[in-house]
Amino acid sequence: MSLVLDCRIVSHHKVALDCRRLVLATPEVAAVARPGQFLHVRCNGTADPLLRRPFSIHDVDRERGLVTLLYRVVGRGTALLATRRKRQKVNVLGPLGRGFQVPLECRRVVLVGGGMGIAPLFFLVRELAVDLTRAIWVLHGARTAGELNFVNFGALPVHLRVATDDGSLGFRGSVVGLFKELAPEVQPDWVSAAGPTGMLRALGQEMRRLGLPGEFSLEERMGCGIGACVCCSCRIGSPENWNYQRVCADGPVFPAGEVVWE
Amino acid sequence: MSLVLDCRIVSHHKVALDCRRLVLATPEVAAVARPGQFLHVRCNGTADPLLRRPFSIHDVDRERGLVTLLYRVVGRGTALLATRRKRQKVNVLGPLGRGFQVPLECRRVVLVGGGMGIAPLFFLVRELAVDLTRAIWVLHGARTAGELNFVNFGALPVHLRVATDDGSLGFRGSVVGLFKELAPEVQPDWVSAAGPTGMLRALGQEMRRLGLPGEFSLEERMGCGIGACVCCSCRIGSPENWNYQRVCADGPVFPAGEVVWE
Amino acid sequence: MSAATAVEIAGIKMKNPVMTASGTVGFGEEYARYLDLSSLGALVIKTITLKPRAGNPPPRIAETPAGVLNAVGLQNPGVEALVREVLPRLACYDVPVVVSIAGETVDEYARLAARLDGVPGIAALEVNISCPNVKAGGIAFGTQPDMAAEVVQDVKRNTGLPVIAKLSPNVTDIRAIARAAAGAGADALSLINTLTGMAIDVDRRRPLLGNISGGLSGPAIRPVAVRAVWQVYQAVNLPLVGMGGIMTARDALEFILAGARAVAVGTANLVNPGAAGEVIAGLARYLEEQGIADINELVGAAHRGGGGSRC
Amino acid sequence: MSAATAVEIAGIKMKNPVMTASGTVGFGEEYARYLDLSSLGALVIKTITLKPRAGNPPPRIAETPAGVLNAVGLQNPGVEALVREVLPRLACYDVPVVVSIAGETVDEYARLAARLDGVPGIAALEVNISCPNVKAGGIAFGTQPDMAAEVVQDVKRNTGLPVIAKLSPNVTDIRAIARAAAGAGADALSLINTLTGMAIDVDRRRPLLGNISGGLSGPAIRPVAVRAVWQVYQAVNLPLVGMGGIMTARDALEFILAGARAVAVGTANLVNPGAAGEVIAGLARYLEEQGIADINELVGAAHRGGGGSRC
Ligand SMILES: Cc1cc2nc3c(=O)[nH]c(=O)nc-3n(C[C@H](O)[C@H](O)[C@H](O)COP(=O)(O)OP(=O)(O)OC[C@H]3O[C@@H](n4cnc5c(N)ncnc54)[C@H](O)[C@@H]3O)c2cc1C
Ligand SMILES: Cc1cc2nc3c(=O)[nH]c(=O)nc-3n(C[C@H](O)[C@H](O)[C@H](O)COP(=O)(O)OP(=O)(O)OC[C@H]3O[C@@H](n4cnc5c(N)ncnc54)[C@H](O)[C@@H]3O)c2cc1C
Ligand SMILES: Cc1cc2nc3c(=O)[nH]c(=O)nc-3n(C[C@H](O)[C@H](O)[C@H](O)COP(=O)(O)O)c2cc1C
Ligand SMILES: Cc1cc2nc3c(=O)[nH]c(=O)nc-3n(C[C@H](O)[C@H](O)[C@H](O)COP(=O)(O)O)c2cc1C
Ligand code: FES
Ligand code: FES
Repeated sequence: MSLVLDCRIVSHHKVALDCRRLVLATPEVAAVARPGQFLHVRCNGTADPLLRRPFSIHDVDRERGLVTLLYRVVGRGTALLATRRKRQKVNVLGPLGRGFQVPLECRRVVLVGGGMGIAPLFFLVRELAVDLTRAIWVLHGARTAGELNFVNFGALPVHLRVATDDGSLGFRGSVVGLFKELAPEVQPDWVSAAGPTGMLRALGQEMRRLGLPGEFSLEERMGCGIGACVCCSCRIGSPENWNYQRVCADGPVFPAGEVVWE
Repeated sequence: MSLVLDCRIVSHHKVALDCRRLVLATPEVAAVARPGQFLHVRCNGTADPLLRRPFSIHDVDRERGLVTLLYRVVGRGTALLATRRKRQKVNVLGPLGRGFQVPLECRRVVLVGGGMGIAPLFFLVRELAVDLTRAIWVLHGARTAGELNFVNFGALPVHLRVATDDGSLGFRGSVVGLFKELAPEVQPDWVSAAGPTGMLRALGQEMRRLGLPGEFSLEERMGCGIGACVCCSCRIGSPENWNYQRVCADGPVFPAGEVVWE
Repeated sequence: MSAATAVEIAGIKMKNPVMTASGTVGFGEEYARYLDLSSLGALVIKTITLKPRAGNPPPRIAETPAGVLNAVGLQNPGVEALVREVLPRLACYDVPVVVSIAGETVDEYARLAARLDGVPGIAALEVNISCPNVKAGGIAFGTQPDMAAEVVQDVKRNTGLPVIAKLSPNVTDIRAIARAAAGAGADALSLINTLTGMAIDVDRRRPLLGNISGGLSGPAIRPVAVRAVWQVYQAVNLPLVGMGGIMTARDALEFILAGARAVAVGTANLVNPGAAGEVIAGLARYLEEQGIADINELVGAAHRGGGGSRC
Repeated sequence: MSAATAVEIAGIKMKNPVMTASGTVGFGEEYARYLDLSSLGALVIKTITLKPRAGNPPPRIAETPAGVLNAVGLQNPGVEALVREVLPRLACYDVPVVVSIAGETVDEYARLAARLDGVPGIAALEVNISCPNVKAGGIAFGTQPDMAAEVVQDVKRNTGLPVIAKLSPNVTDIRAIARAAAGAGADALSLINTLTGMAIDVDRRRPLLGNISGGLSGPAIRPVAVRAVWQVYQAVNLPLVGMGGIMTARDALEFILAGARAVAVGTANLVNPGAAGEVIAGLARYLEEQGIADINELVGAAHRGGGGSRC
């Protein structure tokens, strides 16, 4: 079940250069949202920009009926969203999409987030961490240290490792490089990842090499967000035999081994 | 000289149902603006709505560098403008146009404002009232009493008369009806007026009948506001021999006797 | 209220003049949770072809000022899947279902019409002769009067259903195409389909869409669409379905006053899945406020200089 | 910086590729206080006709989503006033002046060209064959290849000045018109003029514009304009001036990458009288940031798949 709702802004803060954390009061969404799902957000009410913008659900507070988004200001839509203030309303559609599905039998789970890909992984960690017998690693990559410090995994029972392109914090290099370094030691049996296409593609190659199963959250430009317009296609299957599936409705999370890169 | 400026909002208040008073900090405009001139205002920064909106200058505080607009929320542009808050900026172009020009020798001046037509007349009163030997009447018409009380002529040496369509305050009927009633007693030698087309047309007829000179502030949909696109045409001359003139640059104030109604 | 809004197009009795524009609500079901499908005047489902089509490579959609470029490429499961799976499911809604068809040859159109003839649950066929993404020998059927007429004629020959021809705005004179379609027996005309457009991704220095060009829709094209309805209303004596950038009841009224007997909501569905319902409610409210007993009185009223006065 | 942005169109040497679009800055002077006219690549002034024209009844402008409809009706003081009053005053700016001309018959175009031949202070003629508001026998010259060719040919015969033909987007195939104009000797092509559109005033139940229909411009039409430039770039080997909804340097780059050697800023001037200057500055900044020595390298680059990589 998903809804179109005018949600009150509970808080809206800059958490890093260009990054905002937006907390919305929406008990309806909070009650049913699953990690990996997204909200389709109207950034303002005019015809320009016209389309909604998809953002992963970053966190949910079921008791207080709150849903948090974490987003980077990259273009016009997000710039307009960033001007919205506490107590104003934002129109959202959601929760949408098919989220992460970490198999119960997997006990050593690695979550890999590149850049804003970390947003949905936080909510996923919260859900996975309910089962304390599972070991969880979070690998978070960013260009530089300043882009890492706004997601606070501190209170959660996870092993957090960070990578920065400029080496200003943690591993110097890409988060896939970090994954390669850690994999032999960690011996994961499942990988859930979100981030830029280039990162996911490289991670997929590495996972294939290691014979590791997992799932990727994909991004594509969207129209409706609800599966009707077939604008958000990605190729799913094998390189020889794939078909177009809808990121918004069949995904955004797909089995890692079935994503066929363009 | 007119300018394109980002002006800080000093205050922005609802003064009646649907009416707002917007005070902008703009010493550059305040220094040179004349009654009857207007500002061409961008209501928001996106492409929808695209065009600027013209608003008469309602008041000027030269010392503090402030310019006041008085506007009614009628459509999308004004609705968006109404959402702007104190300390935000509004982009304006102006002051534009040729304002009122009450001849010095006219000593009994009647100003007639229909609806929001009162906006520029306030600034005109301020200017005229500097010469205390001149007698000034202001006739203000509106649909109902609630639409009258937001312009405070109290401190100014004018004779204020009001008309309401519903008779809830002052004369019952149109402001032109009020004018007809008062004219014999007042014996004006000049009329400056602003308001809806229908009102100006009727007033013009009455003035012609009485052989009274004067001037009207016209409204037309505008593009550039600076005289280049020739989109804001009105007919000026005589019914037999008129040409198109530009409301924004040749007006908005034209000799009453030369306005040819479509 | 509902009586006042009822209209009839090509023999299809509709509760109100509001249809969905083909391709923007899929086969309707995804929208059922946001919109009471039975409240629609008619449901026009996405264009179907003889064989399943995979569609174009992504990106398939780009946002432009007050508009959207799409290059879906008529992805659809083919007519057999439609008949087998989709239509039976739609039967549970109390709404006329209009099936949009397209082919790469005249023969494909004719075969589609024949295949759908007699299939239960279809109120009419909409013949999509205008989709800019289908390269049938290079130019679209809908851009040449003779080709447009041929398609419509062959579809008519192969079906007992009412036939609505959907026109393309990418032509020098849309009246000529309208006359050709009318002459070939079309029972109604839909206008307009998308304008051909494109966007360049400045960062990549490449066309943004996977298909290079796409179809422009949304509020940006409304003035072009209203003009097309206005012109065609004067040129042919057929009921018109107007569409192009309708977001609100007021937008719909522009089309109705210009001569459209019905309207379709397209891109607005992508922005607001309840849009069509809001347009329906808004039209009913307008009739009530204005004291108009029958919406048909408004059809083409702007040509007659009727109502309101210039002030 | 200025060297990097210099381009040449039809023999006109321009400091940068940014021109004004005809009709949107009048004869330039009203803009002189907001914009350093000498900083422009070229100043294209409003279309001039043989005799003065009074133009259309108001309203002449309507706002549409991300766009503007105008129906000015080519109001202008006529060619004699241009030569006598306007051109001498423009001589004090260091900018190539392009004079746009239009007529109701081929002969009028020819006579305008002859009259302007040898007049000092003119860098080129732009032949407006596409204005949708001029009803020359009902259809616009720019919608028929043969008529377009005839006009261009007769203008060329009567002038030594470079001739830029300005194309209309209201056609089935703009490449055909472009080829016709090129064949007739045009030295460059401007594209696009406005799309024909209209708006209905729902309150009055009448067309909003005094002229009923008008020309649609602004960001709304940019995708149509970029597509036109892309198509014509592949079809003819002439320098192109791209326009339609350019508000920023990034918009201008879309046109340049699609194949335009120069661009024109139109409706943006109405919104922001400094717009052209901002586009010029933005292009220079882009070249610097990207380390591009010559803007000509970018012309049509999106066809070559050059620069940037898909990621
Ligand atoms: C399922 C999903 C989840 C996402 N979650 C997040 C998140 O949690 N935090 C976050 O910061 N970003 C997230 N994104 C990316 C986010 O949607 C874009 O950054 C945003 O749409 C950019 O809008 P804009 O107007 O600022 O940029 P513009 O570049 O001006 O947008 C122009 C158009 O491109 C589209 N677009 C731009 N970037 C992307 C992108 N990466 N993916 C899809 N469409 C894009 C926009 O939606 C719009 O239609 C997610 C994307 C998807 C598909
Ligand atoms: C010289 C001049 C001075 C004005 N001064 C004032 C003033 O002091 N206070 C005030 O409340 N209003 C004033 N107006 C009217 C004001 O410009 C319009 O009310 C406003 O533009 C409406 O914008 P909107 O987007 O809310 O309405 P919409 O109806 O959504 O506007 C759509 C389009 O119509 C145009 N438009 C709508 N109404 C008018 C109108 N009456 N005249 C010209 N164009 C119009 C808009 O500019 C816009 O292009 C003045 C108009 C002119 C020409
Ligand atoms: C995503 C999308 C897909 C479309 N698919 C089709 C289609 O399959 N068949 C068709 O005839 N029109 C299709 N159209 C065109 C619409 O039906 C409609 O004619 C056009 O978009 C103008 O209306 P609008 O501005 O309200 O969207 C599509 C439009 C969009 C935006
Ligand atoms: C108010 C206005 C007046 C115009 N007048 C002319 C004209 O006289 N001659 C002409 O060739 N084009 C004229 N145009 C069209 C523009 O030159 C330009 O081709 C078109 O508007 C597209 O560019 P834009 O979207 O940047 O405005 C006019 C456009 C506008 C908005
Ligand atoms: S965005 Fe419409 S199907 Fe995914
Ligand atoms: S608005 Fe452009 S000339 Fe008046």
